[in-house]
Amino acid sequence: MPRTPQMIEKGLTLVDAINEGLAQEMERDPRVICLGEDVGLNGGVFRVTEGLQKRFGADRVVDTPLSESGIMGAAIGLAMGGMRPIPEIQFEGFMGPAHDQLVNHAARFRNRTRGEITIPLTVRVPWGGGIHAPEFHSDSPEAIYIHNPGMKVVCPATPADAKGLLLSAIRDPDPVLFFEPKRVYRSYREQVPEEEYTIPLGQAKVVQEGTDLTIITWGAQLFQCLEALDQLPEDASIELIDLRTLNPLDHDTIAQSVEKTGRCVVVQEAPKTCSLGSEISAIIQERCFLHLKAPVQRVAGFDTIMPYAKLELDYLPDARRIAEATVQTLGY
Amino acid sequence: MPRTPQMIEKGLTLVDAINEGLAQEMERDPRVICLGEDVGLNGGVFRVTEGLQKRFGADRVVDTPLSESGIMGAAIGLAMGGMRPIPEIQFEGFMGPAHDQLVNHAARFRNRTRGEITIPLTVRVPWGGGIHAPEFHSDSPEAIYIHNPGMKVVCPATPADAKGLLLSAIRDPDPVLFFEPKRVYRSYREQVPEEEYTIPLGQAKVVQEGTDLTIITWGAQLFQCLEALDQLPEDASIELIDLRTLNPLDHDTIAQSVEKTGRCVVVQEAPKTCSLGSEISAIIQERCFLHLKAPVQRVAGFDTIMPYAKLELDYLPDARRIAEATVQTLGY
Amino acid sequence: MPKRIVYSAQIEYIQCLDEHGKLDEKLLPPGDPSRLSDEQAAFLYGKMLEYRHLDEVAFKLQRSGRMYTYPQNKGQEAAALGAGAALRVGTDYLVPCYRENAALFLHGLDPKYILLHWAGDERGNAIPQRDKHGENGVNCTPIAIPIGTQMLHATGMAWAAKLRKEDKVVATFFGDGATSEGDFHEAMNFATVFNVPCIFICQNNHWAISVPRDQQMASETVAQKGIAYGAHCVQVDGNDLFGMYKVVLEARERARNGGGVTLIEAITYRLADHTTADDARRYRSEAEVESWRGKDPVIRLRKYLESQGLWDDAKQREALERAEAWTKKIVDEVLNYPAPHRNEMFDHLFAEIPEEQRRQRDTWATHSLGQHPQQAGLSPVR
Amino acid sequence: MPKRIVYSAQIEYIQCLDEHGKLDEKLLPPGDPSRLSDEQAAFLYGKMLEYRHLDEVAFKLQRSGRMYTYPQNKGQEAAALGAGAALRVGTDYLVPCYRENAALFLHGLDPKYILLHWAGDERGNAIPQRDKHGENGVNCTPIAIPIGTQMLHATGMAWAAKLRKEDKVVATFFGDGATSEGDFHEAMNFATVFNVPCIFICQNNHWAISVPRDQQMASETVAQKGIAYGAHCVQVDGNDLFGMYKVVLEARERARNGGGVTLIEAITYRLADHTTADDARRYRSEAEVESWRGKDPVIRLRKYLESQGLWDDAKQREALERAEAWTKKIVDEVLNYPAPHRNEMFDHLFAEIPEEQRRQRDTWATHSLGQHPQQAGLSPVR
Ligand SMILES: Cc1ncc(C[n+]2csc(CCOP(=O)(O)OP(=O)(O)O)c2C)c(N)n1
Ligand SMILES: Cc1ncc(C[n+]2csc(CCOP(=O)(O)OP(=O)(O)O)c2C)c(N)n1
Ligand SMILES: [Mg+2]
Ligand SMILES: [Mg+2]
Repeated sequence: MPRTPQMIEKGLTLVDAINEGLAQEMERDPRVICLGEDVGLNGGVFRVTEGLQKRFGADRVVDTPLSESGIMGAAIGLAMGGMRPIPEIQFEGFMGPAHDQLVNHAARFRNRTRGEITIPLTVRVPWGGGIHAPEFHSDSPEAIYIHNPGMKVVCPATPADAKGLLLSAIRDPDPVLFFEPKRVYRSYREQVPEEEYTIPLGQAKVVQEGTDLTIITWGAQLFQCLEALDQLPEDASIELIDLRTLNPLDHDTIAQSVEKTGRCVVVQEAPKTCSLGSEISAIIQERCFLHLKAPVQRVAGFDTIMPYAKLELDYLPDARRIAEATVQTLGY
Repeated sequence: MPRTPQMIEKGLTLVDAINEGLAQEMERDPRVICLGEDVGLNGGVFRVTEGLQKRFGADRVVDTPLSESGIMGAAIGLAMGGMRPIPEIQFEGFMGPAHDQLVNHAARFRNRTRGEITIPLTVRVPWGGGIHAPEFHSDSPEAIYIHNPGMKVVCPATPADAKGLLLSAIRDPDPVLFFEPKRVYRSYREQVPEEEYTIPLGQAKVVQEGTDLTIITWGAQLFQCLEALDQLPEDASIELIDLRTLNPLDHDTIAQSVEKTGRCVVVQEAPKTCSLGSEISAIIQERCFLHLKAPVQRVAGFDTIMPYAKLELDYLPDARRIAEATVQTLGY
Repeated sequence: MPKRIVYSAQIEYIQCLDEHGKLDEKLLPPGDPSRLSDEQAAFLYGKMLEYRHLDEVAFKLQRSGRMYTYPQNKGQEAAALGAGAALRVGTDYLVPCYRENAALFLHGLDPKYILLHWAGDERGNAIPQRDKHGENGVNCTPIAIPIGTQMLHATGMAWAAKLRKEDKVVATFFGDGATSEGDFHEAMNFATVFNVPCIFICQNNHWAISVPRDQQMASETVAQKGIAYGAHCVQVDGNDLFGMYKVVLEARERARNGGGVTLIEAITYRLADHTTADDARRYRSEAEVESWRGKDPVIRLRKYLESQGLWDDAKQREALERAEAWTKKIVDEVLNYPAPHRNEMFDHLFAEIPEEQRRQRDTWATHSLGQHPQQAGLSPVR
Repeated sequence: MPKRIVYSAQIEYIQCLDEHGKLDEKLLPPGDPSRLSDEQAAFLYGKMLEYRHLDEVAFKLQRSGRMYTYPQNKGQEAAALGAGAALRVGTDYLVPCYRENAALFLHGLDPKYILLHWAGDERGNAIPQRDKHGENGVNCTPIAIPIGTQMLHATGMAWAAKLRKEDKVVATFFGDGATSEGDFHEAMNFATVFNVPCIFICQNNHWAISVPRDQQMASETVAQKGIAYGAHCVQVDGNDLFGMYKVVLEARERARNGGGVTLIEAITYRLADHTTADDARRYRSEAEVESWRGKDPVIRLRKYLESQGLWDDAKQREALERAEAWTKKIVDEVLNYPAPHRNEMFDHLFAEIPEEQRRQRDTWATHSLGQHPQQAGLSPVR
């Protein structure tokens, strides 16, 4: 799809960037195919695959039956058969039926066959809350897939990162779960290089350097964190880290930052207990124990079920909650 | 089932205790039924439901088709229809197909209907490694179900706890996931009260009091921890906590202990990253920050896939690894 | 016997009221117990008008930003209503997806619940259950969002009814797309293996969002899927109220008598987008939609009633006025509903709120300094 | 048409070689391309003896503590071998469960892999793949433990073959119990919707551990489950090598020619416990087992060969000796296999080992003081 004048001037949305990345990779590698519910003619319910079926044909951009285990299991078989499938699960809330195939099969084949059978697979999943969607359309289940060994997990926050990480994911020889923050899909534009490029998996991004406190986040919460920064005292020097890849985790970037600042707030949409925030907190107290001036704080989704639209903004961390935790940690 | 002389003299195994608990509860409450693969005539692959079908009939101890989502989904419906079902998933590795029904339906009905529809359900699952079982028969997936809100999660380590916790679980008005450590099934006997009794969910047990360091564990690793204690210097005063209930977590018992000892080692079978061990570590550094004399240490399963039998004991924490971490933490 | 037929099966299609509103008197002779009476038919026609009006208004509410998403039921009213009419209010139990509003309303569900649900409010699911609230309760579950999952709940409830020897039949509804989920298969299998009083009603509206039925499955019919489980299978014109009533009534009696599980394929069509988030023109031809407009269950039923001298323009005007008044009252209540309190998200997680969740609710914080401000001598910023 | 038949279907049962070793010459006239030649039959009989002997020895290895678990294949050899013989070695691809050893061995799998797997060693799954190792590779996946999951992989592989225009057919095997899993349903549906060259072979041995077939499903046959997907369905005597060969060959040609997916129900019986962890006497009557001993595929095939003058006691002795020597060699290799190195569990998680896993492997610790001893000026205890 050629870029529109608006794209050239104001930049791409996350949807545009992923769409462009998919198209370029399908162009480059005939083994790449997209499959999922409504991804073909309809271009996906978020229009992320818009135009791809027209361009690459119905054999390579495939509308499947309504069957998440089927999509995942067949994608595993496609990968075993020499393809590079990109299955889409329409919303993260519908990963449940695909759970077994993803966790117990896609993630295990290389290990259980000692490398004889491998599953190069990129599972695209719209992820997270904040768009007033119906029930089961707003969860953040990343912790489950980080805990289960054998999958890489990526969650870009910005269009340019998304494109570069997507291309790395597709070219990766192992299964990658690619979470796309819905809340960012069309709410933010930035300049994205038109040519193809990759951003290595496993490297966090220091969005802003600082010396007093480290904020660590990923996905749409990056923007809540940026908003919170505006609410902080002028003289607070905050380092802001966007993890981008959630597994493998960039331990060194985290540890180096907190060794410098001595204080840390982790911000996530997911429920707090047994989450990636828990892991980061544990790692920091292990690796930076003698540098810590305050306990690592977790600003997270509450340990209850993601509410329907009317209460979802009460559930999700916002600038106020992030700023409060940051101020309290700075003052500890 | 009347007790045998051996049971009276040497005590009950975990299998005996759970079997007795099931029988007593089925006797007491006609709404209780057991269902699962091979639980009826065959008495379950571990013989946990031995004799129950004969005693209570095939309507109440039901052999189901080979269909975990079916078992879980139908059990939800049974609960909605006024029964108190106890589904068994034959091994924790086969929870995958039941994942969606468990996490997204059993755990959500009360909340999403604001209490109008509730799911009193006790899901029994043989859990964990160490018995040289085949692939997918030795995992420890508790973190996933603790992270997902709406389920209680129990994991007894001893026969007497198992019986009391099981009865609480069955009587609980909400879904409870009851993990049974296979490695303990027949390897340990203790005196168990013959009458029915309950142990409240959500209360950890201080197995041994101490002042220098707290070891926190659950399930079969309790016995590895006890073995490790023997390898420690005589003068080390260790407090040993068996969580018993994993969700809700007994924050206060944990915090009070570590406030006293200032040092903590968490021991678990599950992979380390994003696990319950991560959560406990995070909680402790949050609540006991000024009391901590050393970073909380996690002795866990490795962040790789549970190996087949030949390497499983290399994967699971053992007394040596626990003792090493304890000594290092004491010496920090 | 080296080569022999070990199994054979046939699927029947049934239509009682044709597109022109003509009733097949051979199939449904007067006095046939499975024939809707003319009074019932006229009554249900009035209901259809009400429900369709509410459906149109709900659509507009979404378009004007007062509801987040709404899936119209338009065009599928006869399938739901015919089934609802054949099931016993307060005795039988309905486990719907989201295109069976008509059946739920007929069984006593206040439509405000459906509107609240789609307005992003869990209280729309807090349907008073008959086993708790007696006469004030309704025998149905709330809308099921994850496709295909509700059928197992229906199976389990029917199983419970059988174990408890209750005279209750459970009917579950789902779309053509839902049949592709593993849970459909497992539900049908459990239901038939345990021979529970459950009826499976597939509203085959030919589309699952943008995926047409023949890309959803390679079988000639949905009904034949029941053969896999030894279920009774039937295909019916779902836009024919009489046909729906008949097959569901027969299925209900079969279920009550331990005669087995029935899979009903109701052939119908949604005369609307999938939901308000969808634009069906992207994937459906106008010609196709047009051809189905001619099969509209509302028009067809009116033709029948008129042909029997049971309906005329005056009645129609009156009925539409009633529908408007009825809808307005419901919509007014919903638009003036007090906002949910944020504590609600905690208060119904478990029967008793655990300590950690109580802290989160009471401090509105997950970070420990916010939850335990005394820990560091801090006072909360708020 | 108010009432009409919109679908009808029949399921055929086929048996070519009966229990007495008599071949149905009408069904399989000489020269029929789907008839196994006598030479092939004699060759496969020799293989059957080898595989059954290995199976018995594997059982004993478990009993004497040198293997952890083992599921015997005894009694089901004809179903697997007939299918294996009808599929093209090195061209077609097999996706088994765990009772198809005979098919895998025939396609070139070194039995040591199967024994290593059951001895708790992942290297038993490191089956050299033909697309990587050429002539030295084998076209099969390892044993599938989670029941029912492998059929989707077969479907996907067949789909890949179709997309890549390879002349390859994928056959997947599973038990009667496996048909209850949702994944069976989703695999059959995907396979038929995308019309991929995949064959589904159900070894209906009447039991899923202790659950008999008629508590597993309420359908009269397993084969009719294929009707739900518009697949070709056939029931065959799975203890009849000729019958199996015939139906699989036909299914293979159909698949290659884009003619559709076939579900084959092979009626058979396991003449052993479910696995070495099971005691089938708890749930199966001796009379039932006895009746199936008479249908043993090995005995039956021998009778046929003898009747054709192709086999006698001397040949049998020779063949058994060969089977013993063959088995001994394999078992010796397995028993002397070097122990796996514990690093293996890390080295194959991803193509490249991540930093954290490398630390865990190199320090054999997960606790940070063990992983980063320098952090606190500690040296590791070890
Ligand atoms: C498990 C799951 N996967 C995907 C979706 C997204 N989705 C919502 S409705 C729908 C199509 C449903 O089609 P059908 O069952 O035919 O019902 P219809 O909408 O046509 O009434 C899809 C894919 C979902 N809600 N649940
Ligand atoms: C998903 C899953 N659930 C349960 C099990 C435990 N299990 C192993 S084999 C088996 C029975 C399988 O029966 P069937 O499919 O008929 O194959 P058979 O063993 O008879 O060849 C069961 C329940 C499993 N391995 N996987
Ligand atoms: Mg539909
Ligand atoms: Mg079987």
